[in-house]
Order: sequence, then structure tokens, then C-alpha cells
Amino acid sequence: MKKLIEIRWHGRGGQGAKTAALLLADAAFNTGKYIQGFPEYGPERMGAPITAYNRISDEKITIHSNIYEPDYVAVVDQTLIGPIDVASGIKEGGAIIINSDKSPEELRKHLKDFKGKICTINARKISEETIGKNFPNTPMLGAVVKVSGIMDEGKFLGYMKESFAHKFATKPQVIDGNMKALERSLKEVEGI
Amino acid sequence: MGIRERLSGNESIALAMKQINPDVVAAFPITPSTEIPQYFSQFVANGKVDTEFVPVESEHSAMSACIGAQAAGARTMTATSANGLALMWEMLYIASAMKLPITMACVNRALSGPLNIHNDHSDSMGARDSGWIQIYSETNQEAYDNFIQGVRIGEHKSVQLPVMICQDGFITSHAVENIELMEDDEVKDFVGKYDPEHYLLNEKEPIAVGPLSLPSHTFEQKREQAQSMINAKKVILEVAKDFYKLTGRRYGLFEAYKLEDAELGIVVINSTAGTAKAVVDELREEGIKAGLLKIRVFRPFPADEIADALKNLKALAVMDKAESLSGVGGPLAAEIKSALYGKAHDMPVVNYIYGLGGRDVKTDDIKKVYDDLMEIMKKGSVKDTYRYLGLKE
Amino acid sequence: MAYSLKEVMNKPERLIGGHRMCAGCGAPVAVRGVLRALKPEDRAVCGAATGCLEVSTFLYPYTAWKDSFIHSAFENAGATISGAEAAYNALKRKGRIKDEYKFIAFGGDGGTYDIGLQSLSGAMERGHDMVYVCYDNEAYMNTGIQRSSGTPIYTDTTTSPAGDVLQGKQQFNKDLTQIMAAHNIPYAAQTTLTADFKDLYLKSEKAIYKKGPAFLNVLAPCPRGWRYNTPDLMKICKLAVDTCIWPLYEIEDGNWKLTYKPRKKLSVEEYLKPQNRFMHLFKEKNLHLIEKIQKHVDESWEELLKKCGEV
Amino acid sequence: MKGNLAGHMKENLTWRETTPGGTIYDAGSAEKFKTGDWRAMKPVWIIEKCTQCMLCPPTCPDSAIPVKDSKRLDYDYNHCKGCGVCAEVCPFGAIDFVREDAEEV
Repeated sequence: MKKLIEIRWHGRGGQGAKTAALLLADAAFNTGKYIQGFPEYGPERMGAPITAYNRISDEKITIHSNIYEPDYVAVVDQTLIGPIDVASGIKEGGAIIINSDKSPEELRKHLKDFKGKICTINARKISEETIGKNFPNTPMLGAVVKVSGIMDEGKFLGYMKESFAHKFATKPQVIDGNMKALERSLKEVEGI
Repeated sequence: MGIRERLSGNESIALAMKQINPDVVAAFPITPSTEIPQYFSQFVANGKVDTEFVPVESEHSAMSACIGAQAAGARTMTATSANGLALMWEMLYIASAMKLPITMACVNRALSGPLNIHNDHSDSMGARDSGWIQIYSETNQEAYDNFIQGVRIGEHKSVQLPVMICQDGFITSHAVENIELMEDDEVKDFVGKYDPEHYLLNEKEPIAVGPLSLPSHTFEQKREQAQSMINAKKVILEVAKDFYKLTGRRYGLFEAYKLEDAELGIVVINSTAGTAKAVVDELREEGIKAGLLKIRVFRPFPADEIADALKNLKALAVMDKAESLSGVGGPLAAEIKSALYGKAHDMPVVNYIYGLGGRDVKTDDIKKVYDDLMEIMKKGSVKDTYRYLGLKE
Repeated sequence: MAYSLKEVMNKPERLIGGHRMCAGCGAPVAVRGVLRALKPEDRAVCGAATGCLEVSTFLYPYTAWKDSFIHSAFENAGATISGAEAAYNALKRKGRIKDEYKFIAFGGDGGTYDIGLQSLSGAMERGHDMVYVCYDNEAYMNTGIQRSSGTPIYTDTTTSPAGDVLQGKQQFNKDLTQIMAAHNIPYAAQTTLTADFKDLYLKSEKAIYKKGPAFLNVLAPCPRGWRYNTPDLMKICKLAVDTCIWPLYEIEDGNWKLTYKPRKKLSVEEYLKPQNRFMHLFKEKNLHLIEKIQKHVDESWEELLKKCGEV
Repeated sequence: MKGNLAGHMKENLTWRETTPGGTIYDAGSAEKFKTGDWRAMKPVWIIEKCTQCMLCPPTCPDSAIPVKDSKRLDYDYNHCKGCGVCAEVCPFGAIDFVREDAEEV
């Protein structure tokens, strides 16, 4: 793995792109990495496009700017493609990971200037079938881990199980669903 | 041993407050420092601290209540940003003149107008002459460490001044990063008990604070206050030494990064220092002798020490994340230049105003500064010393 | 226990001589009257907003206060004392203080009705166990008799002067006691200096010893600003209550109670006449303004009687 | 500690002598500040006429009518500013209000 991996998240306010970035930072932290997870704040309220970022590294991170040339971009809501230049600045060898029911090939038509790798994950379907509602964060997280290879999948799942156990201490029934969502997302990413 | 954690800058301050368990916290929410009283009130609600939390109706009242509480004999804390700090303005001067070691987390944000919630240093820079000790922090770790040290610095018998611990709004306040925490007991032992000599609630000695003072006394009282700021420098270093023994994390009046043999240097405050370090590393790999000086303690201003650290540079850039609207440059540049006078006053110094209102500062921006410095060094002099970085021209 | 002036005057003075208030000033008389309600064994932290009282009683290096005292600024006596009270709660809980302390803030009408209203309102709403006392002398006396929102209509002040066109202040004063009562605090009252000081004493006692925030509005004449004959301090206060310009009442736990009802309600002229701040009103062309004042006083009084269940 | 100013209350305190923050550690120190010389007029207590009704002591802005065992004592002329409020409230004519130099004349 490269020394420093930079990820940019696109979502809509209230959808949890910031939470997803913080979850990824959390998971990476727990596998021993140096991390940054931060949103780009504006006056936006519910529904407006928002951006969040991650830096993940084996070495101490000192840079404190936004990320303009990410290794990976995660798009939590496919309707952002078009209004937002989601693929902007993606490094060579990097990839964009989109929550969509469409195939990478179909999406490429909408990302004409982008020559890099496009991966998709049907996070909505997976979450509805495992967690019971449209909660795309968990599958997106799995997809990003899979595509980026940031951390060992086994370690990642192990940590997430603990994390969910802690987070959902009062409603343990959702732990299994979330774990299933993660496992499925690791397998069902298309375009790798 | 330290506790490995990941927290945002605001969380780390709130946690430091929790570990210290102060007697009184009085605060009013303002972006981006809001989370601090928010997290802290949760600690209060859950009985994790036995602090009196005073949810005041304004920042002016926050500082007023802090003054009342600290004068009464309580260890008192608050947090604010930008316009909140400005609303406290009058009380900042009064708190320091009363010699009250209140500890404040200042989460730096652009001071209106126009209204802007993002980071720059116009708020705390404006308060630089209010008699508060000002300590700046590059990261969440430094914010946490400085806050804990700040309590001891302010309360030191030879200081007795309020302390402002600054960090960059959103950039570090809202970014989750790795941090190493101290154990609760370690923190409590390190800051010790607040044991004031004179206070309102002293059963043995009622006192009166905050007099009307006429021309026959005020001058002497200001001089007395100034001595505390002079004394603070030594105390800051002593406290840092103890802190190092405990945590292994070393702090001084400033951080000199690859500065010893440097030819090109910049002076910078808070999170931009981290971004600039990455640039310095790159330039060093290219064989360019770049370095930087990161201000930690701005009040008291360690003029002699800074001048010594900078005097061998061939070209210097001072980075101001505040426009003092003086027509000649930013506040940091003014202080640095006056520090160099007599020590290296013919060194070419250029001042950049940058990052106002949260304009993002990228490594490319910093590289541009070093490129400029290279040119200045080659020329040996510089004419236009008041510049803007990252401005749309 | 029944009130006895002879008894309460035996209590030790808590505001002593040597301060620099004007000769005959009503404010220190009011402060003494409030502090007299403290039990001798109880301690107090007093505070003051910047104003005549503060600058005259704590002029470096002399303090006239026997209790601990704090002044920080003009507009924040409420917040400052609320901070001291919070400190007390914390230190008491931690076992670092044993004695009983009471918290009393003083402010003039400038520091209370105007610039300090927000801070006062906040402190009352938060429920601190404190008393805020306004010594109301109806203008900014410390800076030289400028109008405040507590200044009565048609008063001649240095920023609402009686001139050829305007006859003094053009607005009615705000009713601060009722504003404070609307905070639904346990105790709010309006009083002044009466011959036996019973009204002030009993109200101060309730304000201090009733748990929670309390507000007292004490009319405290200023001989310089009101321009009456200085020795007539007590007479002016009596006229204020007997004309019903300054009624004495309290609101305790939401219950309104009139604490003095003049046997014969005097006309406002009797109060206005001895005070040269109203002198211009007695010119022929201005007599209708006195009628307007009378009408306003009558209406307010009737309304108060209703609130207090007197009609 | 340079605490108690009572001993050396002087106008020419140096900066090393002045108190931090202008704090005063001896409550009630104003007692040492005499305001008696502000007087142009002076109240005089006529003890024979006094019934000890106690109406005058609370009206004094300067706490200059000491009370002991429910009885008023003679004036504290060190602090009395001669406002005349006490003389005005006395129902028994037991307080004269005269020119400050009247006695000497």
C-alpha cells in the first residue's frame, strides 16, 4: 500500500457522507493507521451536496488542506453525477466508487472526461435487504475498503463487529444486518 | 502511558476540560467552538464532572460570569470564536487586569464582516493586546496539550493571567485525527488544585475586586500586570519541561522546523504549519535549504528567541492569517520585523496575507512562497513586501 | 417575628462611611437598607454595575463594603454575580466552603433598565440564587444626568432637555418591575425609602432568603439630578408613594400584593413641584402635560390595583 | 504578601507595592477615608430632646449615626457630609442643622 491515501466523499446533507468518512477514519485508526476525517463545512442544510475527506497513512499526517487530487472518490448518491464534478482530480490509478444500480459501463457515459476506474455498488439494495432500510453508509464503507485496499479485510470486519456491538448496544438485532451488509459489499462491488 | 485515540480538536478540548474537572464553565455557543460547551454539558448531564455549567445568554455574559466565578475562587473555563470573542472584548481586558487565570479555548474563525464562519486568525489577533496569554496549536494534539498546560501557566503564582488556547476552526476543530491522551489522574495531578491566595469566598478575608482607580494608581497597576506577562515566558517553559517528562511531547515558545541551517524560512501559525512542513520536506529532498518557524506562544511574544532562530536566514516570509488593515501588512509581520530590528534588520522579509475567511491553503500555495523566497534570496533584496497569497487577482 | 426598627438597627453596618457618594444621596441609604436584612452570621458577595455607587464606594485603595465585593463593568452585574454564585455552588459541593453566602448585585437604572438588561434577564432566567437590586434614580447620574429608559416622561435631563419645542423626555419610562415579574422568578418587588424602612427591610429579607433569583426595584432619589432641597430625601420618597407614581408592591410566587395604599391619593403635582427637573411643566403652556402624567399614573394605578386583587 | 494595605495606605504606591488587579484585602477600609470635611452644614444632636425613636440612623447615606443597644450615639463627624436628611426626619426637633463654623462663631 502507498504511504498516504486520500479519499473524497460526495453526498447530500443528511445522507451521512460525513458519517461515512468518520466511520472509515475510525476503522482505519483501529487497524493502526494515522487518519484524518473531516467535512467541508458550508451553510448547507439537508439535501445540499456536501463533501467530506479522509487521509489515511502509515506515517504521521501533517497536511491540513482539503483534498484536490484524491486517490479515491466515493459518491453516496448517484444523482450528484452531473451537477457536481465528482471525478475532479482523481489521481492516475485511482478510482471512483458510486452507489448505483447501474453498471460501471453505463455510468461511464455520464463521466465522459474521466478515464480511470469506475466501480459501483448497489448500496441501497444491499442495505434494504440486510439492514431493512435505505442506509447506504455501511455498504459504501465496505466498497471503499475493498476498492482501495486500505486495510486488511479480515481485520476490518473484526473491528467493525466490535464497533457495531458498541454502537448498537441497545439494539443488537441490527448488528447482524450491518455485518451482512459489509460482507456483501466487499463481494458485490463491480468494476474492480 | 498515553491513551491512543482519535478525536476532533473540539472533542479533545472538551475532553481535557472533563479530565481537569473545573469548578465553573460558562459559555455561549458560536460556530465553530459550539461543540465544546455541547460536549461538556453532556459530561455535566451524565455526572462525569461536578462542574457548575452556566449556559449564559451571550459571550459578554460568559466572560462576565467567568470573571465572577474565578474571582470568587473557582477554576473557570470557557470557549468561543470570532464574534463571540469580539463581544467579550471589554471583559477580556478586565479579566486580565483583575489577574484572573481563566482558561479559554479560542477556536479561530474570521471576525465579521462579512459574516463568515470559516477559519482565519482575525479574532484572536485582534485580542492580542488584551493581556491574555495566547498559545496556538497546529493539531488537535497540540490543542489538548496546550489547554492542559495553559491551566498551570495561568494559575502560576508569578503569572495569574488568563490564557487563550487557539486552534483553527473546522480545520482542526472538526477534523478527526489521531491523538494521544493522558490518563485522567495524570491530568489532575499535572494541573494540581487551584489554590488562590485572595478570593471573594475566602471565609477568612473578604476582599474587594475591580476598583475605580485614578491616575495616581492605574499606571502602577498596569506595570504590575505587565510584569506577569514578562514572568509568563519562564513559566511556560517550566511547565513544558514537566509536560515533556510526563508525556514525551516537547513544547517550547515556538517550533523551529529544519531551521538550523535553513536559508529560506517562513513564520506561520496553527494548522498551516503542518501543511508547510510537508512542503519543507519536499524542498529538502530537492536540496533546497528550507525551514519554518511555527509560533506557539504569541503572548508573551518571545521576540529575542525568535530573532535568534531566524537571524541566519537569507530570506524570510511571514504568514499572516489576519489582515490588520494597517496598510502595511499583518500583525505577525509587524512583530517579527520589530523583533529582527538590531539583530538582522537588513534581512529581506516579505509578508503574505493568506487564508482569510477560510480560503483553503494548499501545499502548492506554500511552495509558491518558497519559490518567491528563492528569488528574493538570489536578488538579495525585496521591494514589495506586503503581498497576498491565494487571492483571485 | 414582627419588624422592629430599634432591633434591626443594632445589626452591624455592612456599607460604612468614607465612601464618596454625594451628600444626601438616596442610593447608599437604599443599599444600607437592603444589607440590613442579612442575618449577621451570613456572609455576602456584593457586586455593582459601573455607576455612582460603584465608583464612590470602591475607589482605590478604599472599599466601603464590609463584605466581599466585585465590580467588573457597566452592563453585566447580573452575569458577574451569577458567576460568583456558580462558584459558590461548586466550591460548597466540593466541601471547600462551609459558611453561608448570599449574592447581591446592585445597579442603577442605567446599568439595569438599559445597558445591563440582557445580563440581568439571563441571570434571572437561569435561576441563580441571587438578588438584583436596582437603585433607581431615574437617569444616568454618574455621567451627568442623561435620560434613561427609567426616566419619567417630560423630565428635564441633559440629553432630554426642556427646550422651546420639546418639554423634556418624550417617552414614558418602562415598567421594569413588571418586566422582571414576567420572568416568573420567585420574588420581585418595588419599594423605596419609607420612614421606618419596614417595606424595604421585609422585601429585602424575602429577596435574599427566598431560594432562587429575586429582583428589587428601589426608588432612590438623587438630589443633584432631581434638583430638590437635599435634606428632603425622605419627603420626596413619601410623595412618590402617596401620589402612586411609585407604588409599593411585590410579586411572590406569582401572587401580586400591594404593600402600601395611601389613605389619600395625592395629585402628581405635589411630587413634581419640589423637583426642579419638572420645573418647566408648571409654565402655563405646559400644564396640560401634568394632566397627561396624572392620567397615566391613574391608569397604571388602577391596573395595579386589579392585579393585586384590590378592586 | 503585599496584601494588607491598611498599614500603608498612601497615594504614592510604587508598582511593586500596588496590589495585583487593584484588589483590596481589608474590607471596609474606606473608614479611614474622612469625608467630614465635605460639610458646609452640620447636624447637632440635642440629646435632651431625643426620644431614641431610631428614625434618623437608617436615613444617613454615610452610616454616620452609630447605633448601640438600640440607641443612637453622637455623630461620626469624620464621615458625616452634612446633608441634613437626619435633621429633616426628626419628629422631635432633636437635631439642629447649623453652619459648620457656627459653634466657633
